[in-house]
Amino acid sequence: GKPAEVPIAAGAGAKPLVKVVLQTDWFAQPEHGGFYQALVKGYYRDAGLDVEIRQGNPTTIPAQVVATGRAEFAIGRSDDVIIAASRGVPLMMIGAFMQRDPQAILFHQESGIKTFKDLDGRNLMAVPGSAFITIMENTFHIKVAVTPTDFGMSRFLADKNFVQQCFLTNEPYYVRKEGANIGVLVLSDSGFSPYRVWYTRRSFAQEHPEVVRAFAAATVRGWSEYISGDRTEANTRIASLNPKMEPGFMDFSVHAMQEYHLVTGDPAAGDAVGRITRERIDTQIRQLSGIGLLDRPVTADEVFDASFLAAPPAPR
Amino acid sequence: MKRQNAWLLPLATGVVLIAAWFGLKRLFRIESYVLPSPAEILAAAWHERATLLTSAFVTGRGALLGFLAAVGVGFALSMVMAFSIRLKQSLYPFILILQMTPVIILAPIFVLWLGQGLPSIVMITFMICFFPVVANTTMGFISVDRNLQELFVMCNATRTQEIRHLRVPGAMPYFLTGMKIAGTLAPIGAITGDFLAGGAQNGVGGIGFMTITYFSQLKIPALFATGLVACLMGFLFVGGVNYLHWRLLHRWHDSMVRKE
Amino acid sequence: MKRQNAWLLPLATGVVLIAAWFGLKRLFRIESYVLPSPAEILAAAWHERATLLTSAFVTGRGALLGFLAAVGVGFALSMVMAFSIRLKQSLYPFILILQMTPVIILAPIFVLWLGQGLPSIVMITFMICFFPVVANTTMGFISVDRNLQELFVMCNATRTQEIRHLRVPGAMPYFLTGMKIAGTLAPIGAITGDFLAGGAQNGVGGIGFMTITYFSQLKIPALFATGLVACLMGFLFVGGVNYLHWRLLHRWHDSMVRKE
Amino acid sequence: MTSRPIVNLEGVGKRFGAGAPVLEGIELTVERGDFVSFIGPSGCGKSTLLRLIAGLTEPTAGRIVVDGMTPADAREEVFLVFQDANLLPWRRVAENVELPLMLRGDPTDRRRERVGEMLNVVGLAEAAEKYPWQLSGGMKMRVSIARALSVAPDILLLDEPFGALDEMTRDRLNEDLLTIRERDPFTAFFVTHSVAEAVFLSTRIVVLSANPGRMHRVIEVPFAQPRTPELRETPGFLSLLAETTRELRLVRR
Amino acid sequence: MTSRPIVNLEGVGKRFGAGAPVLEGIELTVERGDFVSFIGPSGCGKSTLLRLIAGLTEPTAGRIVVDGMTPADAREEVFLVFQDANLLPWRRVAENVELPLMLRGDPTDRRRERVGEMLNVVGLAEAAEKYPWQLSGGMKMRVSIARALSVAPDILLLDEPFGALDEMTRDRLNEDLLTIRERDPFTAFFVTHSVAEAVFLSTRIVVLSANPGRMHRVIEVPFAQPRTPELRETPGFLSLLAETTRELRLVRR
Ligand SMILES: Nc1ncnc2c1ncn2[C@@H]1O[C@H](COP(=O)(O)OP(=O)(O)OP(=O)(O)O)[C@@H](O)[C@H]1O
Ligand SMILES: Nc1ncnc2c1ncn2[C@@H]1O[C@H](COP(=O)(O)OP(=O)(O)OP(=O)(O)O)[C@@H](O)[C@H]1O
Ligand SMILES: [Mg+2]
Ligand SMILES: [Mg+2]
Repeated sequence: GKPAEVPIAAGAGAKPLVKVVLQTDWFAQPEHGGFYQALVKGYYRDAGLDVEIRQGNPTTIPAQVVATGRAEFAIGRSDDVIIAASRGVPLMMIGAFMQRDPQAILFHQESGIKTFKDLDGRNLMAVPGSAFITIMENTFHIKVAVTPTDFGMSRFLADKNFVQQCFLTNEPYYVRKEGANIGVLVLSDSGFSPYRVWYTRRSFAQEHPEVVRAFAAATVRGWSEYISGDRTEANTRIASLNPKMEPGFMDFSVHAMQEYHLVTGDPAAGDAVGRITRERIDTQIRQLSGIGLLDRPVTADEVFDASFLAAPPAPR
Repeated sequence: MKRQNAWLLPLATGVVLIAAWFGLKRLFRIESYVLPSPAEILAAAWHERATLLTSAFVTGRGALLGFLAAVGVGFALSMVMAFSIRLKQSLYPFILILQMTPVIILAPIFVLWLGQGLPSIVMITFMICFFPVVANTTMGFISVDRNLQELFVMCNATRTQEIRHLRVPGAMPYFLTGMKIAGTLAPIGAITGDFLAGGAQNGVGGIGFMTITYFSQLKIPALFATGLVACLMGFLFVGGVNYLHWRLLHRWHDSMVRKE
Repeated sequence: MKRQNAWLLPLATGVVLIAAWFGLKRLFRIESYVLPSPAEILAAAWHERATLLTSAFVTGRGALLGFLAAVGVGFALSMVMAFSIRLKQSLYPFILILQMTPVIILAPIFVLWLGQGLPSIVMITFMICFFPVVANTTMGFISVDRNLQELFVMCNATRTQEIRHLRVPGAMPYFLTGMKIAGTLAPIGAITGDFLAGGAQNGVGGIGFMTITYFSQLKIPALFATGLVACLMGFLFVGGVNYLHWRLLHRWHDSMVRKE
Repeated sequence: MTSRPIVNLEGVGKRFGAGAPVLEGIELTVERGDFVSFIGPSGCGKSTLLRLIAGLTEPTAGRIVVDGMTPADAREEVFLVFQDANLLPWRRVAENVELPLMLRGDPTDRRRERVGEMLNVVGLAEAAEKYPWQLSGGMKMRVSIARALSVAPDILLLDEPFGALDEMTRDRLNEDLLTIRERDPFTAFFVTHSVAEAVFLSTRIVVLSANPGRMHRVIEVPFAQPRTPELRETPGFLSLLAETTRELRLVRR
Repeated sequence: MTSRPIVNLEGVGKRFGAGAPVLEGIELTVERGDFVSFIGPSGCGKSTLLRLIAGLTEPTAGRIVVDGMTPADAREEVFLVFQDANLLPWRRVAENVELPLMLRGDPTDRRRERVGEMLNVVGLAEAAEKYPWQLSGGMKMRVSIARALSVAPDILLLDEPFGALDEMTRDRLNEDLLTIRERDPFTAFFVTHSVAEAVFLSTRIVVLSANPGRMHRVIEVPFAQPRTPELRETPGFLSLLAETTRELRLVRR
């Protein structure tokens, strides 16, 4: 590639900022909190970056947006990046802002569901085509019938036997408020545990490694602080962007991220904010390939490069 | 105008458009995960043929039933409203409200009442298709020739007779146009129904289900292939309506009769 | 038929329907998170009035622009196709394909090319609205009275003159019907656009955005309030078209002229 | 004998909306079996008068009584041959003739028979299966006449029924009309531009003046019934023809 | 002088689709300035013949030459008064009359003037602002006549233009037609059911027989031009009238 024409130097205050766009996968929400923290606290600016966070919506395909150069970074699940890579979309994961995916399965206690096995033969409202469903079916030798998600909860409330996909950080808040006695099965316990990552297109990583590195450092700092420090400013920004974001709800979301260690993972097992391990990526590739979702074989090196991430902060 | 041109010309335009498609793709280096080439779409359609066929069947059933319901109920509603201006004034605003309320708001209610699957899908298809039929047929009913209306008054025709023998045949050109619009909307409606109220057995649901599946799996050529299937289905409906148009009007209506 | 009935009757029916609504809710013990009562919806609408007003403005703009584009481009396309049967045979199938491809498949492309927000929303609204205009106007153009057509031949009228002075005025009743359908679809189109290509600026999105938001917050009465806003918006469009219908046709067309 | 008049017009006037009056002060008492012709300049209100008697429009002044009822109530006894053929474009010739019989619920057999008979009278038996757009102007009017005759109404209103026909067809239909009248007697209101036709057919001729349409003169036609083609050659006929023509000339504006 | 005939029909025949022939073996040579009337029974093909000359339909046998061209090419010189008024329902009376002038691009002033003039001729100056549905049958036909006259074509085809008019209006329009012809000479093809009208106006009368329409006889009308109303009372006129009527009676099927 050609040499970087963008003047980059982390912390080079005098130089003009480098403009980058981060495409998210949904409207602004606490699940994006670390990025907003880095933004509002000026960590990106300090790193020489002028970051624009662009909100996604239900039909945004962030991978497309990044691959076609309309954004430099995007966020999503690691399995989606692997799948995209197998379809010829040249993406590169840089870091994981969530060690564990917040997706879970939501049910009423009255339904008698205790474990994944109890889902056998049930209807599950989820995003059709989600890899986790097939993998879960294979792992537990069960079969579920998928109903496309309508992003709502009315049907759940009206039917004690209704089972639906949820975000630990989201739906439980609302259905509890309506008095539902619910239970959740966390997906990362199902044997398939993707990361939530930020990624860029491979060529950008090659041509502007400094930008990628600078962005990674600021992002990790933002997330670390968001999850355990003072997040007021970031939350104010998020609330200003998305009218859904009421204080009570945001507190719930953050609390859920903390309770389930979504961002930090299990430090005892070596997890840390931002960290991606080859081992887990390899496992995911194997699992995805096992259910035939990969058009062509993918190697871990194609899809992630841990070298942009500074050494993770020592676990506290 | 020779008969064969009916096939040749769209074919020629099609070739031009597809060439332009390829050209654009090359020129702007549009990647296949954004806009696949026609060849890739066909290849994907072929590769997924088993799935697409099954889902086309599932969705086609919903589309057909919803279409028939829309045409039937729409026509009947228009007829009821043709009976009296009071009935019309009372009903029309509520028909408009039904049409104009986004279906996503009503879908959970349908699913709750009708259950998930076919009945709800048919209902959603119906909701999406029926208004063009009502709007057109109603316009046809009120556009009836005043002189012929006087003839029916002269014959002491009852309102029912007037509607049956004057307004219904007179409104046919309008009705058929509404039906054609409904025909193009029916597959879209059923696909929306798949989204909102469908389900899948063994990973295969309707076309709408497969659309989200391919979407979420970034199988873009296959995604476009579902569009192709939707179009083919729509063409069947439009073809059916065109045939009906010909059957019903070719003997007398200005849109068909070739005066020498 | 007295003038006041135009208001009284729908009002009366409305009261009946709302009573039935309350009754059903009571009878089947339908929870408000499935079907709220009209009172709850109005209360929610009032509570959220600031948000709804802003989002109605955002969506209304998209709906209006998309509607105008659909009417303009739809009419123009039909006119182009009226010029020659060859043109029509070449274009119509592709118009059908555009109409019948589910918009969700094309939406990502629009967003990619036009960017997120107004342009894409207008484009999506246009896609959803334009076909009824084309289908109706085209039918109007081919339904022209053959005798009048002969008059124009006799006058050595050019094709352009024939279209301008014979087909366009003759097709008005059809065109207006297509426009009315497009009018009811425009808010739905813009709301779909909000879903597929919209976003929130400074915390306020369009009606479609608020629909997803309320839906995902289980604020069901507020959800229905967005439906209410959509309906009100649609009524504005339909009212506009009805006024146009009256303006253009009341002097001569059978649908309006009251023969004594 | 003080038989009740079958049609009575008392000071009838008509204006459309806020326009100038079209008809004014029409006074007419018609007995059962009368054959009343209206002649007058184009646009003087003849068609409007027939439409008033048929109850297709309401007078804005005066009163119309038909067989003791309002025109609207009496419509079962009345049929109108419209000035335009007024055929349903989607029905074949025979089906168009059949329409009023079907609407009043006659059994299919009787209908078919009657339709065939009447198509014969107007000379269109061979065109029974054609659609209106395949007919000549005169043929369309003949279909319309056959339609009215098939109804056999008590009161037949004819609005220039023979205007689009050649003199021969016209004369024959004039005679057919009289023949039919002997079998099924009906009271006729007849608009025509042919004075000869009016004199030949009528028991009374009303000459209308224009702007607004007023009754200029009523001419009694004294010839005996039944009338035969030979009547046309008699001096009495010719002199009444001349007189009527003279009256008509007087009303030209 | 061997002037080229303005219209020449050579063995012209016409059938619609696979139906029986409507016209057969029509041979006619018409010089500039001729006034040719067609009379014949209803449905014999008179309107079809005019539509053939106007180039609105093609003959299925023979050849038609109009001013050395095909009828379609000669259309600029021709105008047709249709058997129905054929008015655009969304245009007012004056706008309907103006239509052909507007379509051929006459300047607005000239158009307005001409329209006013012709509406005066047909006696409809006061109805200029009305819509067709507000007119009586005869008024509609007069609008159609005014429209054709305003064009001032070289060849004017008239399909029963006066059928819906009373005798007085009709006679006056007959005379107006002759007056206009003296100012703007045109060749006329005229379909009528009034033999008197045909004899009064024509230089030649073609009597057609029916099923299929064939030329039964061509009667030359020898009266001098310009013709005056007094002609109607002359013995020569009356005897030609009688003769033509006789011929017409012969062709009744
Ligand atoms: N478009 C058509 N298709 C089929 N047949 C037709 C068509 N037009 C006319 N005919 C037939 O051709 C014959 C002649 O019609 P035409 O209108 O020329 O008669 P005409 O002499 O003008 O009669 P009239 O005096 O009643 O107007 C009729 O028998 C009619 O049925
Ligand atoms: N619906 C209407 N609205 C307004 N004016 C009308 C309407 N119908 C008829 N008129 C007017 O009423 C007058 C009489 O019309 P009518 O049709 O009765 O005349 P008519 O005597 O039958 O003439 P014709 O011999 O030409 O048929 C005309 O001046 C006409 O313009
Ligand atoms: Mg009249
Ligand atoms: Mg004719």
